[in-house]
Amino acid sequence: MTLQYLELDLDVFAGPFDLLLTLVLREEVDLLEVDLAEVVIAYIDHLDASGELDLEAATEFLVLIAALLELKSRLLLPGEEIDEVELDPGEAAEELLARLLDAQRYRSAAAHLHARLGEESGYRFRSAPLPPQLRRAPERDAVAVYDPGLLAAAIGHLTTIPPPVDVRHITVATVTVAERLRHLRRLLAAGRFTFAEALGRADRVTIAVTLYALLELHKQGEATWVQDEPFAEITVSRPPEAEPALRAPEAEPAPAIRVPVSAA
Amino acid sequence: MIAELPRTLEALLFLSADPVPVAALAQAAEAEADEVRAALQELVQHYERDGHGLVLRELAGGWALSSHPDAEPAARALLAKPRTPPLTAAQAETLAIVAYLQPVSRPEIARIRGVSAESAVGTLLERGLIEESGRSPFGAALYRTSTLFLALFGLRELGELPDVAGFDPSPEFEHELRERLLRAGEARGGIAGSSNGHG
Amino acid sequence: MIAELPRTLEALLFLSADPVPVAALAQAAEAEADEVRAALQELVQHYERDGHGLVLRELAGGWALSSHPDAEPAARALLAKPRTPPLTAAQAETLAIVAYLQPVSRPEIARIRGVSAESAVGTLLERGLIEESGRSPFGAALYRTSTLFLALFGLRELGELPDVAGFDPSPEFEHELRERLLRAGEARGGIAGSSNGHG
Repeated sequence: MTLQYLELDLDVFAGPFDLLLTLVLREEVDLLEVDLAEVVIAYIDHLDASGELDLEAATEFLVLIAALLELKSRLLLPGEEIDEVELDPGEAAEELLARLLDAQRYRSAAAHLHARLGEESGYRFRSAPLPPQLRRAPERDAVAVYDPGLLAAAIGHLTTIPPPVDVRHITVATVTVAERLRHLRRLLAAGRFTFAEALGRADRVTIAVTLYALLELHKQGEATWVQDEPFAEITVSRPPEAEPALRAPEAEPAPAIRVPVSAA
Repeated sequence: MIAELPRTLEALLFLSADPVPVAALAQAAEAEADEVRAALQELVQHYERDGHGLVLRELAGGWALSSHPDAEPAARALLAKPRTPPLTAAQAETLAIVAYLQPVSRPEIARIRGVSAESAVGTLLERGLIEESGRSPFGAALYRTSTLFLALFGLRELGELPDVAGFDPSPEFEHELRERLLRAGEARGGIAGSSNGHG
Repeated sequence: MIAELPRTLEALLFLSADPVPVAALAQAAEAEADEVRAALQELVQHYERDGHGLVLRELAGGWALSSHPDAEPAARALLAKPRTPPLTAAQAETLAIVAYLQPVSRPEIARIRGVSAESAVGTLLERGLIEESGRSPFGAALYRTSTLFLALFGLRELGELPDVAGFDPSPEFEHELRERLLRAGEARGGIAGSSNGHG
């Protein structure tokens, strides 16, 4: 069987299911008044009576009843969704008319206020600070409200010569790559060294500049290094051929790095 | 000759930037409210009789001195600005909606005006004509008119605003609007019909 | 009955916070200076004769309306709020400098504090805690503390000012203190300068 043979007998509709669908979609039957539970019960009764389950028809029914439920729930929901419900042209016009009349009412009231403000504009109010004698505590009945210790503390604070400001954190620009290159070459001259030894207790920017300098040495073929595993100690040494050369190393050229910190 | 109480009240109102309620005047001048009211009436009459350049009026829940409108051209020449800049149409409409429907939220104002009320509400707040007055159940700020509004519009209280029903559009206006809407609706229906035909 | 010109002048002076020169009044009211002077005299007499709560006076910068001194107690009751809010750090520093070094000029206060003292000096003057006390050889106004200052700090005389915290009093106390304060101030000013340079 197909759904068109599903006969319904509801409060607001009596007839085949597919006719109900058509009427709902044409808005000739108000979906809000259709008891969808009754439709479902009618369908189940129908299944019971026929004694067989047509899968295709059942699927179609589920899809349709779900669509109807969604449509109905949207109609029932207040708020923004209501705007999406299409009013019939008559209703829409009435709603719009009411709003326009309301707006017109307050436009007239606005004209009245505007005129009223104009009439009143000749009445000016005084706006001046209070005379000085009213701005102070009267001397006659002045009572001690302040602690003289406040003044002593303030003057004590002012007599304190502030310690020289620690500006080390903003003098980092004085660390140059050239300087760090000299430092590393000195260490290299004495043999191998670890990167940690090269740094000592340097600050972050010095560490970074030292690293640039080391990469520069590698690029120039003056140094090579060994690191056994990530984050392990880096041992820096002269490359095996150890020519004091200006040639570029063939293997694994170090990336060219432009050093922004006054390498020049 | 002016009596002591009205003379004191004159000085108090001269010094006060805002309208002062009778109770506050009575307390400051150490007099009864009735005496204060009588003294204020005496001052009002004196100003009128002698033709002073000042006007004493009951405004915004209190009493306030102001300059006489006759002196406005000279005041404008001396002070080089109007007392209150005029309102734009949008500001006046928004103010009217707040005045009559207060407390009212911004979305409600926008719904009635049919356009956003952001800028007008902001300006009216800035000029101190309206002020916040709590929140709606949905969390929107609600607005009401301020005491300054009453003072600048020469009102003793909100009740002095004319009945809003007086601003109802005329039946002719409504009829004409309805006609226009119906014609517009038919035109739209025709377009919808033809586009359906194509679809 | 007051004539038109004095009535207009009354309105103008009512609206003006500061004294208005005769020339400005004449221009605004479209009258001659002599007429304005005569009209002002008429108003002065009217106020006196009728016993108004307002006083019309010629001050340094021109003519000004003010409230009658008789009304001051009532005005205080209505308008004067306790003007003794807690002092800000800038006000306390400025007041301390004036208290310990008086008389002292504004530029000197600024040098000691390392920042401008404009606003703090203004507030302290307005609250009556400090007052002008002549001029320095360079023409700068000098300031000293007032008797109100003593009352509000519960001091009978300046000698009761507490010893400076962390400072060892000596015979040349004041001279040394001034030197010390200026050195510290310059050190602070120097810091401000150098940090500006980096910023």
